[in-house]
Amino acid sequence: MSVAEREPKIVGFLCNWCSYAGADLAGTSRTSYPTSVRVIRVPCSGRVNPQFVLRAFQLGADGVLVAGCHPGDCHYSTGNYFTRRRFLLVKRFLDYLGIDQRRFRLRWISASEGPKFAETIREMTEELRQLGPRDAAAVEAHAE
Amino acid sequence: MKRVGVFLCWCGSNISSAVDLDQVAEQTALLPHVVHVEQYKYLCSDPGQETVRKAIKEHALNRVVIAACSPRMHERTFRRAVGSVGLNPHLMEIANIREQCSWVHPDKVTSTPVAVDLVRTAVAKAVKDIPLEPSYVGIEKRALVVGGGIAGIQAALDIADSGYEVVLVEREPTIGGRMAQLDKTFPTLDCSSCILTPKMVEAGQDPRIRLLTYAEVESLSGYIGNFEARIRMKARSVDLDRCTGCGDCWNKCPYRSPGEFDLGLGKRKAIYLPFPQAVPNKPVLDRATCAYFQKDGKCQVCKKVCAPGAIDFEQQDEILEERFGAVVVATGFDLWDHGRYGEYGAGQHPDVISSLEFERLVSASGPTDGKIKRPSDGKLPERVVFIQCVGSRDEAKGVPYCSKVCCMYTAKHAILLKEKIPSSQSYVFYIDVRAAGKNYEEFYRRATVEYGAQYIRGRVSRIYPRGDSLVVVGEDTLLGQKVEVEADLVVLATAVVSRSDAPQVAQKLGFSYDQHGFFTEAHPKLAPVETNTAGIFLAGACQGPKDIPDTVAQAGAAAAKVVRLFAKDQLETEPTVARVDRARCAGCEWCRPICPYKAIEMEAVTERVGSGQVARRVAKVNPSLCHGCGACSVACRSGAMNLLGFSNEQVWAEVEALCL
Amino acid sequence: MRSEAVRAAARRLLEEGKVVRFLGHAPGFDPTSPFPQLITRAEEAERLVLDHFCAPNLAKYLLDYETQEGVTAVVLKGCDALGLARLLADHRVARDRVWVVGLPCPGMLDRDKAAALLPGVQEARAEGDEFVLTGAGGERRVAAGQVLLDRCLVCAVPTPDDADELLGEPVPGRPVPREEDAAVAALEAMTSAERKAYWTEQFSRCIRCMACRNVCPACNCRSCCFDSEEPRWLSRVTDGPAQEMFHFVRALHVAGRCVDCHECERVCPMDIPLMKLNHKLLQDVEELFELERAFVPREVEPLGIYRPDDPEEFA
Amino acid sequence: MNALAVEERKAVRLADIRPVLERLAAGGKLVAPVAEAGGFAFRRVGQAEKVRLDFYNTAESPKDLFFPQSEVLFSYDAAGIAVPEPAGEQVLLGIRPCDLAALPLLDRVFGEGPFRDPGYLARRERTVLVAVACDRPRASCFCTSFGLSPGHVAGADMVLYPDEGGYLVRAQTEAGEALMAEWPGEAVAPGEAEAVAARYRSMETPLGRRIRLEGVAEALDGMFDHPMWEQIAARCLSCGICTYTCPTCHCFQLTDEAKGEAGKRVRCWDSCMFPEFTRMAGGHNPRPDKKARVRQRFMHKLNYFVRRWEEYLCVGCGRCVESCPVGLDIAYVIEAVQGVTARA
Amino acid sequence: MPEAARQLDNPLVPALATVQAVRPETAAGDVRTFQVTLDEGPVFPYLPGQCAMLSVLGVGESMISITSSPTRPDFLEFSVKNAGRVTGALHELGEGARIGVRGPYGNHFPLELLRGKNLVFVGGGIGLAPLRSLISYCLDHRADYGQVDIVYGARSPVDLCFKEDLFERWPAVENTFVHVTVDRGDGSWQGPVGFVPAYVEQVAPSSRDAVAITCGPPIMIKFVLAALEKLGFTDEQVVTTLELKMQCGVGICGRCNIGPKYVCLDGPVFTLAELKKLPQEF
Repeated sequence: MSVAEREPKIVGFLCNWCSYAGADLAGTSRTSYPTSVRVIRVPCSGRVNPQFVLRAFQLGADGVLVAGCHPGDCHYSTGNYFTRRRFLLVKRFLDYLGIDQRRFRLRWISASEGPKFAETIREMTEELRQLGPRDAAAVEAHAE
Repeated sequence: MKRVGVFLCWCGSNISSAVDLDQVAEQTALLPHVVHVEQYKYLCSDPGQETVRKAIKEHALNRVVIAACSPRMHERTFRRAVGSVGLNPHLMEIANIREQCSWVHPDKVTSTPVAVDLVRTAVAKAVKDIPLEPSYVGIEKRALVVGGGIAGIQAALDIADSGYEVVLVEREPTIGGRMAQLDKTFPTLDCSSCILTPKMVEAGQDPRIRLLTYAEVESLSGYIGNFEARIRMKARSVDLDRCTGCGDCWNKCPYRSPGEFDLGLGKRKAIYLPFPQAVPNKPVLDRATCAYFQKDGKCQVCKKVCAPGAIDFEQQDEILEERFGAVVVATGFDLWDHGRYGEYGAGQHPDVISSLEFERLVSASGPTDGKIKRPSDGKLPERVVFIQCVGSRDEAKGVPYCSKVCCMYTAKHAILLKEKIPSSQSYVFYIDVRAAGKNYEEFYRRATVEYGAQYIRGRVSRIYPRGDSLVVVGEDTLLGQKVEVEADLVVLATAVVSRSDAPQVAQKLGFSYDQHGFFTEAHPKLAPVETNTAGIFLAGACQGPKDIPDTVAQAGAAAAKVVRLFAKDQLETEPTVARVDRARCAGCEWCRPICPYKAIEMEAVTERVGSGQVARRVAKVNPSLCHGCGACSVACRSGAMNLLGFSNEQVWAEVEALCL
Repeated sequence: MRSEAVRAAARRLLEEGKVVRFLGHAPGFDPTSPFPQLITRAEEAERLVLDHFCAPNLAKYLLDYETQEGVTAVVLKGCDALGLARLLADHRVARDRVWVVGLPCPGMLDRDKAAALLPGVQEARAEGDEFVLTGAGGERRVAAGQVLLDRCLVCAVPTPDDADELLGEPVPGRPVPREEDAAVAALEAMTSAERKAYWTEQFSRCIRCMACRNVCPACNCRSCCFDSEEPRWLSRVTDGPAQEMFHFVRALHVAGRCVDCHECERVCPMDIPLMKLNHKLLQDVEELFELERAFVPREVEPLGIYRPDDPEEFA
Repeated sequence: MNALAVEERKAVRLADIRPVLERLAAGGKLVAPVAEAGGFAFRRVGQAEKVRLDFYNTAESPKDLFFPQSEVLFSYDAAGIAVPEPAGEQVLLGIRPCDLAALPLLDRVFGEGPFRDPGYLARRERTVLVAVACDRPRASCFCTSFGLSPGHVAGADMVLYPDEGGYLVRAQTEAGEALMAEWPGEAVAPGEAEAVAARYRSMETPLGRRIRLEGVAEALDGMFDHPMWEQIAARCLSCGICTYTCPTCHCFQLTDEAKGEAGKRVRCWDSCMFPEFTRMAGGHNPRPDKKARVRQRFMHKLNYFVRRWEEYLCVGCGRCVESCPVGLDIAYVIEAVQGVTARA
Repeated sequence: MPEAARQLDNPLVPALATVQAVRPETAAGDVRTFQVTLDEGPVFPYLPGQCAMLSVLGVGESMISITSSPTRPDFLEFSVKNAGRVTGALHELGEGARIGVRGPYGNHFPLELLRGKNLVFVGGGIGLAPLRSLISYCLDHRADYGQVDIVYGARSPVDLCFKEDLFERWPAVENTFVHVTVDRGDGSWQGPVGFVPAYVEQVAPSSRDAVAITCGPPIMIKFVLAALEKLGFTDEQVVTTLELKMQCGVGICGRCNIGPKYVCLDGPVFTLAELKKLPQEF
């Protein structure tokens, strides 16, 4: 497969209560989306350690998605507010280190937003495809 | 040694038609630790679960991966299945290859690699699974009910009737709440106090219920089964033990001021009984309006006339500390202040009143003895305009939601008006009439058909005085024309809103509230009376606008939840909670403020350093408070705080497996 | 500069029994690199110096004595005192077990800059806005700006505000033009790939000696995630990804907690511009969360709280 | 083997060294000092103009070229274990006498004990060492204390002596001679070359720092429990600067990097200054505090190594003096030991 | 063949080996014995007391004493307590698993010193593993030694290792006496209860013409040494083995030295006399 055709790989950290349920809803309603995403279920978006995110990038993920309940709707009241704060900073910092901030997304996806989940994956896949592999040389160097 | 069994579910053909499960099985079998891979048509069925159980025994499996539908669907099912053959239920992981694979990637060529990845990731996580056990805490079998309206009364009665002690805290001098202010109730037109009063009395007399009126909860700490409340008993200036409720004091008290219970439509004394049926049927001295306190310290008439010597000017606020196992919050609602509508007279015109004021005017025990005298001149109104949705469903100036009860009580008001003043005519401006509920539509129709209430669909744009009457200008949207009605009295169905101090109450008690100040239920459908703080339940309109039957039903439900809790001697908590590695913890306390449940406290540990003992502080998680969100585990830089079930090791392994 | 004063303070405190140990500085192999010195007896006070080269921040050493008996006296400059504030905010040190001998700091000199201006420099004294360097090569008068440590050029907190005693009159802070922000801005102006290349080059020099971590008052964990075997947050291999992970995590773990003392950068034997990482985060923290002077430790740190109306970029 | 005495080897004078550097750089095997981040570092160089022969000692020693900070020992997969190809040839230009003297010490560790390290030995064998007589000692240098000098170049294949504005280049081995076979420059008489070499050998370091070594190893025999260690260790940061910049320190750890069924085992530098270095799985740590670790480092260099190999594990390069942020350098410790013995 | 030869050239590269059998050693399950053969060639020659580095590829290495006896050269045996990352991973392995082995490392028990003597073995917990190699060796050369006393203890009955040896094989050998104690008994335990040091004093083996060889947790060794001293054993008559963190096994990596001695080269076996000359840093 040529580089251009290669399907980007997205690691998605989804909170159990909203976004994971939203992704389930996309399934239940048979809303198809690209096969680029692989989901890791976490109880809350606040559980996502930025070190997980960088690790995913380093192991070859082209993009990382963190998704949680909308602010105010967190199953644990406040988890996603901390997530937002943390990743406002992390997104910029990743970018500062040379990991294009378009590769990282945090999205609020409720349990009823199956279509939004599918759309997020579609958008992200398209954007990542345009951005191309993150750092082909670096990824290969690590893979060897 | 880890022996992982992987079970691939066809889900009929839901999965098997879209994913090449043979290939998934083949690749999965090559993974480290995987010793058994099996497919089955319906794993969640009894024979399917039996397949898993059998394989666990036959292949000595100690980790199980189920590749099937979403864990949100069947995690419990399979945990139970695994647990039933002696394997710890938390040594099971689910790979979601239906909702997040076969249903969204129906093409086998593209979906199969996804399924392979998801199964591999679940295996990687399962390998890092450790057995988890719940912990247990004792339960203080006493309930605290906050708020003495019908919701609180009902909850207290139900809990007490089940044999448990209840403390009912009401901040007003009497229980009864809003319902006591109502005249009749829809759709049956029962007299409100006739059905409420017996319950108030019952609550006052039940030996298991302790009424604390004129009291407020100052703070609540602890956790489910083990709350500690500080309750402030406001100085009532009346010794309740001595007072007989004879009435001499309030009869003799020379000072009158507008009475709260009658919304200022009538007067009460400085020492007063809010209403005749008050429970406890004993007065309170309002120091803000009492001459003894406010002027010269001389008056003391009440004290002089009180034979039992119950008046106590020196009384101080008192703090009670009590332990409870559960809390029911039933703090009720307020009405929206229609003063914010300038076009309706900005609350300045005495004859533009709220619906609750109308209740007091129409009530036989009200300031007008049930005669509907309009406030400005005491005249009996002939033409009365009722305006619905005042504040409700008004995103611009009011609140966006429907207050739910106004349609019905306005119909009731129209009926009551006609009954009291047969010559009168009522006009009702409405947006729509919402009469969903048993006998509600019929009731509304009675108001229009039998009592001749004239319903006009449309909003009122202006109210202005003309002579001694009011002109109500609106639009009839059905006819598409402007209407003007001259009225003697205008009654506004103002929105039901949260208590102004609801956010403070929520913060004090430790649960969440929405942007309107209504308390948030743990789940809008499946946990409508629970809060997100275990052990605290909601009843009545503090959670959202409700009519009396809904309120009573919810109060009963909240009571049932409390009783359900008290029926156990110990509480089993979810095992997926945070855990501290004491050796690593530096005691920096960073995790503490981040925990939404205040589940983290500090403890001292001593350890050997060289030949001596050294004490230091480390974090400690209370497993009964922890809900397992994991926020602390991310805040903890050293990794000393970990979340069982979604541990650092597990998620790390998942990331690695996923990116392989 | 204040050597006599610090010796007198040490003597007095130890003699009076007010403290059982005293952390100060002593001359190093050359007079421009004094090192931290612990003394426990009054007669050892003679060893102490306090001059314009006493850059090392002594606050972190307080962790060594947390489990030992007695009060520790420590000489702290304004920036160092923020380090102590950090340790206090992190509940790592109890204030009542520390006696702070505060130095209202006129600025510390960069020994490399000084040596470049006057090879063989041995001493420096402040005269107004100038420093007089003396050494084998004679004497030279230089502007403060030429010879101060970068961090001192923009020091906002020269005088500790929490000292138990001060060695001298408080010194006003310098107006802070935050020149570092320009360095961050320059990097921000690059393309993503250029930044990647820049940092890859910088990080490739890292030898993972951990000095940046060990000197940092905000890196005060009891056990560091970098030393954890399970999960292995950081590979021991010094390849590109691991270097990136190390620097990402180190900086992020002090985000909103960094006291801007520059010690990490000063001790780095490979001259990796660590403050460009710290400043980026510091700037973003201040900007995003509308904070001022985010380098001053506060009771709850910026990442330990939230506001419902924080910037929303993730809808 | 053509074993000639150094005096008989070829020597030339280069007024301009650039053409030689260009030739070496073009070969793709050149490792030489370059300017980097305020100091110097040995790096593989493709362009001659990057080479900086006016360098002073690099922050990191060149030991990394023989004993890399991270070295794959082998990789494995389902099929088995594979050992990487041995390193290719390289020309290390610019090694200073101190670092040069460190190599025989590492040779002992990796080549003369009961076990021989093939990777290290291959890199040693395949590296042509072109030393530069030290014309830029720093204030922190004290190589002369160890019997070395700016002209101590034993073990180099070839030496560059800065002289008269250019370089006098002298081969010391066959490999050195082979390397300079095609170099330009006028041949120099052996006597003249030896005179220049001798001049460098007799040079002192500029600050004339000399540390008395006599009796240090013997004194330390009885100083394991001396209170001095506590005092010295108090200011240690427990970082690895001293050990990682040291040309002779050689502690390491083995670490596995797995990716699914495949992976590799890597040997990485480690430091006896790190608390985790000796911590056992159960938590027991025989060197639990800074005192024990600092003592281990200096005892190793000044006593244990001497007991085993009869040499100090230090060459006076001054890197720990230069880089230790808290002045906990070996010269200081030696002086402290001497102070103790003097008082005794 | 040059490839393979080069592999073994590097002392840090293990030889591939296969786990032939795994035996749970204790009822508590935290100790397992692995029987291992090398994939290429016979088992390397070794003597009792020596160790080998076991690799779980992808996880790491751990130094484990060889518990089998060179008198039975078909395989190597290692008894491993699950105490950390690598030993934990070893415990995950079953029959047929591939591991790496390199060794043997370290010195061995002083067989010359033991020859002709009465032997007193004192072991605690997993500390019996290295002793077991020597016990088997001596019992296989029974005529060369006098009376053999084996004193062994574990925390509780479920923690006893090598029960078959303790209760069946060894007692069956002539002039060989096995004394087993536990710190804490349980319902089924009929034997003595008490700590090993006290039990040694109670068993009171004679120090005449005897050598005591002890291995176990540091705290036990400390008190056993005192007990042996009371019984009249001199420092030269007491032999023990040490365990420290090791990475290379070849005296380079810098962890296991006690003063100038490297446990991986000069140890792990030391006489008490030797040990007393070393700095007390282990």
